[in-house]
Amino acid sequence: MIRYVLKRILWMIPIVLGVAILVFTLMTFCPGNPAEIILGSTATEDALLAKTEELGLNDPFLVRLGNYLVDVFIKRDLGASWATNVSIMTSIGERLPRTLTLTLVTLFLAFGLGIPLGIVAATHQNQWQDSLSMVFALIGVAIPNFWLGLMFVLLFSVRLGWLPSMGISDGLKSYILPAATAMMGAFATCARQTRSSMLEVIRSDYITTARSKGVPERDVIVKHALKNGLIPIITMFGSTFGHMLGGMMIIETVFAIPGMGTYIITAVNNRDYPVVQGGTIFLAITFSLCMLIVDLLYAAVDPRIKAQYEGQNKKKIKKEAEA
Amino acid sequence: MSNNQEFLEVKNLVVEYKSDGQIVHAVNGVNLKLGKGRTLGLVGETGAGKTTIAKSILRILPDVGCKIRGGEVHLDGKDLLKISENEMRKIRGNNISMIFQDPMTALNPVMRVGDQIAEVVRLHNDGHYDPRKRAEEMLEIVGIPAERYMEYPHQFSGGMKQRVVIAIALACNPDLLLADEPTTALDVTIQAQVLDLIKDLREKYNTAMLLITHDMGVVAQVCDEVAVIYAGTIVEYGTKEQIFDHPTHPYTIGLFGAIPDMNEDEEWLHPIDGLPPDPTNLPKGCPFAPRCKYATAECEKGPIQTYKTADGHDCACCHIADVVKGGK
Amino acid sequence: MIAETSVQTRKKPRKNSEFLRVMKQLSRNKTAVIGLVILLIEIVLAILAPYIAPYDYTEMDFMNMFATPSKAHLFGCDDLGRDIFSRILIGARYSLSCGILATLIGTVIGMAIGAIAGFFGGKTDNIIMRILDVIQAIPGMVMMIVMSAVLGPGFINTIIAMAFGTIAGMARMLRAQMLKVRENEYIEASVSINCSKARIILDHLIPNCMSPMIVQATMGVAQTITTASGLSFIGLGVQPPAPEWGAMLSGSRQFIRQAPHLVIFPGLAIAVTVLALNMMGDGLRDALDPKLKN
Amino acid sequence: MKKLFSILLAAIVALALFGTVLAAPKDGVLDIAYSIVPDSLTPFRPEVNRDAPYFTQICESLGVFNSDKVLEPWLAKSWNTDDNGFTYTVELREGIKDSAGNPFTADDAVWFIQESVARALKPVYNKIESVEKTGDLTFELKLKSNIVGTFEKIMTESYGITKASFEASPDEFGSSLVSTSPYAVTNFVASSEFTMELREDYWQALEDMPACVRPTVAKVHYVQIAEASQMGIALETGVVDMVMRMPIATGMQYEGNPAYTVEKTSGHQGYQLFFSGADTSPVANDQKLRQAIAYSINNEALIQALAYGNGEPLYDVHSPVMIGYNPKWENEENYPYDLAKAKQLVAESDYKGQTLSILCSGNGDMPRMAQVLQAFMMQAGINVEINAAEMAYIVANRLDGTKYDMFINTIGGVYLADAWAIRYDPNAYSTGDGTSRHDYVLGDLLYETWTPEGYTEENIDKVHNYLKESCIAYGLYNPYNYCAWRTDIGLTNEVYSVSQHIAPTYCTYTGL
Repeated sequence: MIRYVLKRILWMIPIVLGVAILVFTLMTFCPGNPAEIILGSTATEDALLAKTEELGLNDPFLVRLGNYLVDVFIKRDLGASWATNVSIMTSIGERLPRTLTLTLVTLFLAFGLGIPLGIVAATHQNQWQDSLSMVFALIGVAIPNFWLGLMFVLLFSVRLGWLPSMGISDGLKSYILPAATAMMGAFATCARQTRSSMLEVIRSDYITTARSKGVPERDVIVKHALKNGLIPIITMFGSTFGHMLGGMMIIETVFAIPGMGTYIITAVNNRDYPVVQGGTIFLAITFSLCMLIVDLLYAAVDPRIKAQYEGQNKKKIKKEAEA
Repeated sequence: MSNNQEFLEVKNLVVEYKSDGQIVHAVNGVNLKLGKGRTLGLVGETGAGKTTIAKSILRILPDVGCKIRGGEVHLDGKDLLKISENEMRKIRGNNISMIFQDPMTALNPVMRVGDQIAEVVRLHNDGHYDPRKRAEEMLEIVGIPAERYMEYPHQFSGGMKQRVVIAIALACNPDLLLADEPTTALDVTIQAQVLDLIKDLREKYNTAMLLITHDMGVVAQVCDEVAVIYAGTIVEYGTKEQIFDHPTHPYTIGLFGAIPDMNEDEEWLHPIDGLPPDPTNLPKGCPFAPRCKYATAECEKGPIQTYKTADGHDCACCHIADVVKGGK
Repeated sequence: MIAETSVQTRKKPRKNSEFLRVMKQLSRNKTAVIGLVILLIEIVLAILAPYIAPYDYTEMDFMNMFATPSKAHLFGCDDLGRDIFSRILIGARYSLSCGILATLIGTVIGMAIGAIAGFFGGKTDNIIMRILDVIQAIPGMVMMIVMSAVLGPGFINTIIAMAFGTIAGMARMLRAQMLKVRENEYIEASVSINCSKARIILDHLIPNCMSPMIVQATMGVAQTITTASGLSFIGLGVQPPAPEWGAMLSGSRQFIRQAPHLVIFPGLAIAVTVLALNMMGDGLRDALDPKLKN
Repeated sequence: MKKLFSILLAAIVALALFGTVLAAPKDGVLDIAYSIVPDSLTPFRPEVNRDAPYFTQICESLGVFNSDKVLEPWLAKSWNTDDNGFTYTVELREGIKDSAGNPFTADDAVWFIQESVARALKPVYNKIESVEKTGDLTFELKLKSNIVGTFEKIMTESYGITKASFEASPDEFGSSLVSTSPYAVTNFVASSEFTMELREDYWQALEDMPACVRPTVAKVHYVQIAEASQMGIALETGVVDMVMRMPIATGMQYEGNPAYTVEKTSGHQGYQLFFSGADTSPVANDQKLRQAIAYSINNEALIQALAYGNGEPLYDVHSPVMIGYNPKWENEENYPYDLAKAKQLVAESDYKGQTLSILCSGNGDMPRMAQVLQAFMMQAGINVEINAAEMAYIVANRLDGTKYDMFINTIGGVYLADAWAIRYDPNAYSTGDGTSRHDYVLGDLLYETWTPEGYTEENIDKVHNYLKESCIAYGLYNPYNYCAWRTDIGLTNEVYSVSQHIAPTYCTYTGL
């Protein structure tokens, strides 16, 4: 198991390297001279030339790429923002926890509500509970995020005064409304995924076996069916997590949360290459770690997968990682 | 016929379910009787409603669309279809337990095999046994070393899994065992072992058994009585000897014709022509009539009565005389 | 993603009768039919939009700014006094074509990549999969924003950026399907009679992997339409005055309290479309998956 | 299952109930919402966001403009010039110390100016010939030219930062700041919020500060709110006491509501339409076409559509708030809306139905403005397409007149000459994003105004008239600035900034 984890962590290195190269290349193709954007629209020609030189933008592409990769992977230094000179690690250190908190609260709400709803729908297939749950879930997919967000704010902050409307100064409480807004899509997908995966599991023979043993219906669902139905949900959990890490910019903007999303988007607009690259690399690392956790969760849920990991059978593991 | 008092009695069981908006008549007025410690073989083709009968007795038909339309299931005089779900739950696994057709899928893949056995003990015992000890004991009884308690189903072969299923079924010393084609999914060599195991254990604990199978060989090996089922109705019922020596229903005869007989040097087997009727649209009269060479207009008129041909030998056919004359 | 886990393709090579079977299944599914009908109505409206729109979608009327729905203006008027109903009708052309085209392009390219990886296996597969790993490690929205920045604004560029975002997922899915299908005997049979590789991929493998792809693509269109509104929020996406729904929605969000109808109608348009696509996708999945039949 | 579900629901409801009602806390803190909080505290910053309300509290500068547009000494005690504005001698106050205790002397002032010249973030520093220390508290500033406003701008943009503290900072004050200001930034979250507190050890008595920057509030909290509706919500829920630079549509909601005080002031920049000077553009050498476009624009309708009537037409290309603006221009005709005339001019011009492009920012009101302009021009028979681009694209292409025909921008500055210098100086062609044209006639007129004695009404008039006649740029309209605060904070003794809007940290409050 430990060998498997180590192997997976080693695998992250080429992936992160690939991400670094890809983002670096893409940013190079972005129209606009970063020096011009840093200096603003009133810069003189000389200042521009000097700044361009200072940023190393006159070097050939491969030299710049090489330098960057050496900085990141050998010196382990993401550098400082071109726009603010603040160390990117410091900024990420401040911002990533906020985005992570937001993402985790969102996932907690989405899965905490989505899984029970999906189970209710599956156990009452084709009855009113099922239809109602699925209508609810479909609406969740369809409503645009920020519209719902502002509606929540109007209700819970302005009318009821229960929750802060924006910012992060109230601790975890500040994250509830943004998370409730951001979760709708994931919640709906989760409910639907849970339903279909539970429906499949509920029909399987071992559930009948459990029933024939006299296991109470609640235990049949919770102890026998849910654990088996969890695997696709865990898969979804992983991909949603990754999706959200970088996809929170709208929520972050609406709720004035200074997180990774707004950090990266501002940097893209400012052509602040090191920030875009550093931010993306960090998100990629977080994502890869999260995928590793997801794969370990599989193992925790399903002994067959665990056996594969422990078996150290190269082919099998690869297959699993890709499935 | 056993001289014991009837232990299990199924009367007029009717089960239907819905599929794609159509009603499937799976079981249509089945009557069964089983004495304590006896074995009844339920024989028929795939889709004849055998498994549905067993699941109805245990009341574990799938929730969606499946419905027991009528009938009674008496166990020790108690109508299982009338008691509460909670009471029924106490009977499942305890008084009645079931062995499933496919051991590969019958075990929960994410639960330790030992725990799966212990679970049923824990659910039904009154502090009499330590569930874990009992589970280990059961493993040994079915011929699996107790050390394998902590393993998962995927680490077991098919035959071993079926042994685990049997261990689960017998862990609480049930009075009635519903065995749904317990050997179909297994290799021939293993089939015999498993059958022997069931037989031994059953004799040891004096458990009655409803054995569902389409394999006449198995029936010959294990059963006391036999019920032949076709399209959800019992077409012939009798002791093993009666059925094997004097099959009276054309369908039963057809069944025997479809298995090779080692004693006779036959070039061809004799499969039954045609297909079983569409269960959503059963014929008004004898369901076997369309495939039956004895069929007359009378057969299609209406429900066929059951005739007693000998003590304990019933047959639902209006041409018994012709059939018996016609022989095989 | 949903489809990936629940749809199993264990079918014989697809024939016309298979198509008919699916259509029959689909027509039995009430929600799917409703979804399909809504979508068809929207497509017809989009095609006919210039003829049925009561006003020119760029025509401003400063006397009618923020006008609430009335007989003259069914959905009211926007912040520049333009008829929202007409804008939504014309907007259907942009939103639907944007969603459909982006998904289509992404799916075709993704399938090509996935097919190559899945069929050839070995080194090719390994290299392609590692590249996909890298692309997927970058959060989708970040990728799309960077792509939009590279390509610049505009309708076509937005479509390309969004198409790019769907490639990796599609490629991975097709490959996973192909690995499953490749094991089937009829593929071995084709190999044994010396069918060319391209032929095997095109004639046998891809058709048999299609069903989850179709489901995924249907849901993908919905996703793309939602993403487009996200891009507009950030200031990327189609150019004004093109009344793409997402742009309408995010462009008028500052009036959400004073004139909610500016946000509600384009929001509803998106919601209804996404809903219809999802209903259809669910239905398709059920129809294509023999296991999920009741 | 149902149980589990209801427990979860209950937990969520409980969580929601747990929240306290957000009443406006009377905590002595002035909470202000603004659309931007800087991403760094560095004193060396480009012109972007230069007019944000907080910079005069974060750092002290050598001099400061009061609301009468007069430069007052701040860290500088006095200054004088002997050669008509080419060389200045500046004397600093005694005893200036930053919050780390480092003394601020002529060394630091010279260092700051030299550093600014080297960093070239603000074009004004490019006009410095040399700066030299002449004593502990005196230095000499030599300018390359004596263009009006240059010295004033240098004085207001050179901050009280000591070299020692700056060099001690790991990130050039990116995340924390040491300055001479009476306010210390205590909690800074980049692009989100920051708090400033009056410090005990300020180097002089507050009463000795210039009145226009004399702090009155012990603690000020600035919050960045980008979303318009969230600004209003923050004000209503008591998250903030005041919102500065509120979008007009949001600000209007609070007009006439006694719970809120709304202040409307003339915008200090206004919106301008610049025409491309590149020969490939149909508008570059076609005065009639440009004039036709100007006539086709209905300014009143524009104000109605974009500012809901809360704005004023521009009579010059630039804002009336700028020094040098002449109110008499308001009696002149400035291309009033006249569609017939526009059509006639189009007919007389060389326009042959080409599609002209409008470049503008994709943010804020700009895309809406472009759409309205597009509609106006269409009526005059001119085809227009919009390119609402991100900032980076604009910065990259603003110099390249071949990439657009018209460009909507908003130009600031204290002096009219500031705006002119950036936009129309042919010698600074590379930085002229307005027209990208080499107009030496206009250049000569500009240079006339650039001496202290040349900055006369007559010379300014000439430039104004030339710009108007040639129509190489056209002033669209000037929206009002909205600032709203809760009436119960008891704002009295209003102090205004040079841009004529309220300067909240220098006002007095009775209900904070």
